[in-house]
Amino acid sequence: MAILDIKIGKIKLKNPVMAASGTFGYAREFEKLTDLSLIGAIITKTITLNPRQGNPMPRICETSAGMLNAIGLQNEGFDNFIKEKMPYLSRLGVPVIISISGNNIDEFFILAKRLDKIKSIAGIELNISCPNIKCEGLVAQDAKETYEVVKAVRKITGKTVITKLSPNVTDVVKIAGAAEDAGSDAVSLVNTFLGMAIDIDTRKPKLGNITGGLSGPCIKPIAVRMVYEVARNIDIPVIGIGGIMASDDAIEFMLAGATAVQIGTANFVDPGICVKTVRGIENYLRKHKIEKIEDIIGGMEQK
Amino acid sequence: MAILDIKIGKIKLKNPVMAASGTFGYAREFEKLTDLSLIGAIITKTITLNPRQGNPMPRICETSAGMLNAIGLQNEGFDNFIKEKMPYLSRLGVPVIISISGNNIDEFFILAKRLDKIKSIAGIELNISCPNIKCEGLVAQDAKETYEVVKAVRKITGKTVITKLSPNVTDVVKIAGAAEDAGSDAVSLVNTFLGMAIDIDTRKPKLGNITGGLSGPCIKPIAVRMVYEVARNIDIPVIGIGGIMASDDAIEFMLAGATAVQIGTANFVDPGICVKTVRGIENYLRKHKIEKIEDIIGGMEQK
Amino acid sequence: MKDIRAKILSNKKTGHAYYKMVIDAPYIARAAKPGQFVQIKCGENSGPLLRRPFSIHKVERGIEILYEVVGIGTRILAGKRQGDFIDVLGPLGNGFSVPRAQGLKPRAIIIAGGIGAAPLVYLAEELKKKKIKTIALIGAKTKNLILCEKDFKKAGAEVYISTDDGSYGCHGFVSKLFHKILKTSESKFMTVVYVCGPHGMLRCIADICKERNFECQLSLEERMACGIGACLGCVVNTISGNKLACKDGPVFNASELTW
Amino acid sequence: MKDIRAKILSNKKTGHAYYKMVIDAPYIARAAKPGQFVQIKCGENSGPLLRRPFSIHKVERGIEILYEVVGIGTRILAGKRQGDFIDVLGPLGNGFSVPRAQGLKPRAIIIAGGIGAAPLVYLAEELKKKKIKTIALIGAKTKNLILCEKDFKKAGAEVYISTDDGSYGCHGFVSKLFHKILKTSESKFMTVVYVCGPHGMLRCIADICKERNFECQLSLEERMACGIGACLGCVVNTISGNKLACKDGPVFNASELTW
Ligand SMILES: Cc1cc2nc3c(=O)[nH]c(=O)nc-3n(C[C@H](O)[C@H](O)[C@H](O)COP(=O)(O)OP(=O)(O)OC[C@H]3O[C@@H](n4cnc5c(N)ncnc54)[C@H](O)[C@@H]3O)c2cc1C
Ligand SMILES: Cc1cc2nc3c(=O)[nH]c(=O)nc-3n(C[C@H](O)[C@H](O)[C@H](O)COP(=O)(O)OP(=O)(O)OC[C@H]3O[C@@H](n4cnc5c(N)ncnc54)[C@H](O)[C@@H]3O)c2cc1C
Ligand SMILES: Cc1cc2nc3c(=O)[nH]c(=O)nc-3n(C[C@H](O)[C@H](O)[C@H](O)COP(=O)(O)O)c2cc1C
Ligand SMILES: Cc1cc2nc3c(=O)[nH]c(=O)nc-3n(C[C@H](O)[C@H](O)[C@H](O)COP(=O)(O)O)c2cc1C
Ligand code: FES
Ligand code: FES
Repeated sequence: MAILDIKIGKIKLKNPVMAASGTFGYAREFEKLTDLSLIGAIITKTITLNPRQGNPMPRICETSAGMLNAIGLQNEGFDNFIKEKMPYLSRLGVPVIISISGNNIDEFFILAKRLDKIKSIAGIELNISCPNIKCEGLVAQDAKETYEVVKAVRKITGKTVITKLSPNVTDVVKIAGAAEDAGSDAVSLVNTFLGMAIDIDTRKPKLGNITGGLSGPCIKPIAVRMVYEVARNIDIPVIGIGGIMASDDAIEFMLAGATAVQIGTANFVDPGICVKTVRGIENYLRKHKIEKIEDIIGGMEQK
Repeated sequence: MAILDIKIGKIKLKNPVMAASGTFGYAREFEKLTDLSLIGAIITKTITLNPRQGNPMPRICETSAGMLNAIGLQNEGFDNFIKEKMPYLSRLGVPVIISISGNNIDEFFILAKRLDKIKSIAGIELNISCPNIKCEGLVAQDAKETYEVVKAVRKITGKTVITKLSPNVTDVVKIAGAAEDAGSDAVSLVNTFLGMAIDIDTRKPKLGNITGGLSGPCIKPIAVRMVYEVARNIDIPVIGIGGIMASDDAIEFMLAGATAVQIGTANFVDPGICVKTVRGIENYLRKHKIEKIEDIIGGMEQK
Repeated sequence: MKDIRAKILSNKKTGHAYYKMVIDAPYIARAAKPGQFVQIKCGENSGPLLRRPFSIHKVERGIEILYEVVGIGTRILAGKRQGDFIDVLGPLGNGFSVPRAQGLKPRAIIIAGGIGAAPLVYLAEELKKKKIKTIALIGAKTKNLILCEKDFKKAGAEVYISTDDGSYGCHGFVSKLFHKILKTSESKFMTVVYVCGPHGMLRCIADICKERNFECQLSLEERMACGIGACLGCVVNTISGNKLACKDGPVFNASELTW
Repeated sequence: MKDIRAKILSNKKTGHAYYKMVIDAPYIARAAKPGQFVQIKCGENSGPLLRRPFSIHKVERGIEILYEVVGIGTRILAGKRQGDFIDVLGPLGNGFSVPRAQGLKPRAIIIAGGIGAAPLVYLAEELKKKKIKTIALIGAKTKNLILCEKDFKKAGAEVYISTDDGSYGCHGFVSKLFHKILKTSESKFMTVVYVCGPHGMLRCIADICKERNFECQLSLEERMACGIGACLGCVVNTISGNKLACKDGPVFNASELTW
């Protein structure tokens, strides 16, 4: 049997497949549909300090080989999350990584500080890249801001910190470098691409928020390229995200340099996809007689 | 009959549908397959001052609802272009726009200067955004460089100048603004997104050049959003490009703010698509009782 | 709730513009309640990315869905053949709640607009089992779009029809028919109204129910991605805040909604 | 060259792993030459984005293609039924050139590896019409993958078989068979070799032809987007620079190639 475990910061994962934030709810939604204990790690829907109502409907629309979403980080806020979701998550026996976002550095800091005290949390993912909140640019579009947010969180917590990057940038390597410099244990990329769609008959935008985030197989080639660029230029682990629909896609990201992957949109199409992906990776390793998953990380051969 | 004509700089187009550079060869390749005279304008494959061999094979690979290409601007160079392609193009009776690229400002300048003298050329498109040539970043990823290239070309020619923008940027509005400030008559966007794909069995990149440009329906939502942003923020016409497969897509770009559109990848799938798109737009205008195509430009209704 | 790779037992055009598919999914058939739905993957390697939601129309040999071809997903579905396999996730959502007698005897009025008939036939069958007197009002644009008249009759309901163009039954919207029925029918019952159809119709029926103080359960259609409460894409505004059409619905009590 | 929406006259599995499709495209049938190909849109609203290239295998009732299911496009194609319509663009490319007598009488040796037989049957038929003596060597991995034996015989060719596993005909690669044939057969002819198959085989045959001073025409398969010389995606390196497989090929003279 191939060895599938990997390490991200202090977190030991039994396999490199994680469920991506915002696409796996708070895990419980999937309990009847898959064996949660077989997933490498679960990243919960991004929470904020205070509850957020999210964006007006419609919030989703399908596009060619993808979907746009403009959920707008709807969530119950930190306190309710701890009360209502944490007890279940604590019992799962799988590393649980809490995704957080804030309107400013302070909010990130406060959230991280509070999460730091909760033993059953394996790590924190900093969502500085959600395109669905109205403000001037994203933190992850600016190296300095990225550095500052990560630094503030790093100061307050010894837990594993993953910084989630936006693909809506000229040079993702620069932003990844800023996260690394500020002490992030890993970077995950990509979050969604800012996109939009218009109904030509009603002339109205297909999303209530006008713009939204594009995800799904359509974005995979860009995401793989970004992971490839980042992995060659920083020393902390890279977690690949974007359009993974099957184990082949996960392996592609790992060959490009990802230490682990996250599956997003595909969870909507097949609630068992995370576990299937783990099995598919196992089969691939067996077929190619590779002993450790580590051996394929960054294993693309330049010809 | 609806009025379809529009104007881009000094060029009068009988309809807003153009064939995009690099996807329509030098038009002759399509002569038996479609009525070239019905197309709004034709943009020829980007030429450079000197001949270019282009990139190693493989140069194309299909992705979900898209394709990657790494042609690498293969072309015969300016002199051969004038000798071998221009005579045919001159006879077409359709506005012909010559796409040019250079390794530095000088090359753009020289090419523009030479093209300026050729009467039968309607305009020049500056390809400062091809991701398939090896150098440190693209001109179109930097507002200052964009300004300088456009300015140099603007100085030497009175012909209509269109600046073709890259989507691989944090803030496309800024680059569009630089092109406008430098005197560009219009901007066209988007060129392809930098992407890549790996064959997981051979572990080799699917493209000889490793990375390539992503095009096709998969990129449309991002392209529409960029056109929307740019059109609201600059005063020169915007030409929408990216994943147009049918007239509905062209109309979507126009509602988002495009004055005209270019069709790329779809020409490979259906060599008659440009003409079909013109007809489809006509039908839409008729169905919605719109008299002039101009009335739909930027016509998206915010709800 | 399970995700099942199920065999298609039949898939046939029914009436003028609709299709009926019978799917061999015994688990879902056993677990289902009227008003619940399934998420179906319409394409295999190609086709749309997301699943499509369809109400459970009947539970017999397997589960049945009744659908209209409106886009790419339903077009691919219509092309499926007996013996093909599809992925079906369900049963999902809350479903209708059947009235329980409290003082007055309960009476159900079912109101179906167009394809909105789909979930209501299963409900009518359930009401029959519970021996609840049921009236079914079926509305559509024109005669050949009237759906499930026989099915409702078979389920023991008293059936009334209306068409927008008057080609069959009452002339006008089904809400007009509803008014008419209320005028003529006795009111010694505790009436519960069940309605599914276009948005405008739902509002109209809900308003009438409010006036009359009838409980009104409506089945809403929102764009869905996951169908299981994970994506937060299908939000419905209610007096107690955001609810999810897929998980808290698709059936809502009209009095909850802020529209 | 035309883009035609054509009816499928038949689409059947042939032998162990291949399919044969007959397409009603009289214009292409009339205009075609052996070695040319067509670009087929495999999916309609869904399916792969780009067309897929297929050699013209025969020209009879319509045009025939012979294909192997290797991925999404060919899988969708295999699911098409008689009466369905598909978009076919062709004929494309240059095609083989038939030898003309110069001094010595011409003789053709056709060498087909696996699915490489597809374009060569049409060629054999043409050679028959031109009354050119033809030998056909067919190679495959194993017996049930040997293609078109009957077709080549019907076209009057002298047929020899080889299989990698020796399950039928000569044991070994078709290049070994080629060597053998050359040893036994007379050489009073001007020999032209036509070959289509996997890359390694093409090189091997080309080398043998070079030694013997035979003209060798090979049909190359490159990834294609447009098929008409517009995208520059299908470049082949030749002694006279970049050429296009779709427009200048797919048939190249081995002596032109720089490999
Ligand atoms: C809980 C629920 C139960 C449903 N039950 C049924 C049913 O029993 N029978 C049936 O025919 N349909 C039902 N629908 C609607 C059905 O899901 C849509 O018609 C289907 O998703 C359209 O898919 P498509 O790919 O064919 O269309 P698309 O190509 O996705 O869209 C075509 C058009 O269909 C409409 N549409 C698409 N999705 C929805 C949606 N979720 N809700 C409303 N309109 C939509 C839009 O106007 C769109 O422009 C139900 C929807 C929900 C949410
Ligand atoms: C001029 C020409 C003529 C051809 N004639 C025939 C023919 O008569 N019969 C036939 O069965 N096939 C023929 N091919 C190959 C055929 O085009 C491919 O098998 C087909 O495009 C695969 O499409 P797919 O979507 O099924 O596979 P994909 O899902 O696109 O790919 C599956 C695998 O097929 C292989 N492949 C895909 N495209 C090509 C290609 N263009 N060339 C070589 N390998 C490819 C790759 O190894 C890939 O990994 C020809 C190719 C060319 C260029
Ligand atoms: C409906 C939806 C909601 C999402 N919500 C979040 C979120 O709350 N926080 C976050 O970091 N990413 C969120 N994402 C982004 C995903 O985690 C992921 O980065 C992205 O979808 C790309 O991966 P995919 O192509 O596999 O979906 C969301 C994505 C979708 C589709
Ligand atoms: C094979 C190929 C070659 C291209 N060559 C060029 C080029 O030479 N110059 C250029 O400006 N754009 C080139 N493009 C980009 C297209 O003009 C267009 O901007 C892009 O493909 C997006 O549009 P689409 O999605 O409609 O294809 C090329 C695109 C493809 C697919
Ligand atoms: S459809 Fe995903 S939460 Fe309702
Ligand atoms: S396939 Fe486009 S040039 Fe040959």
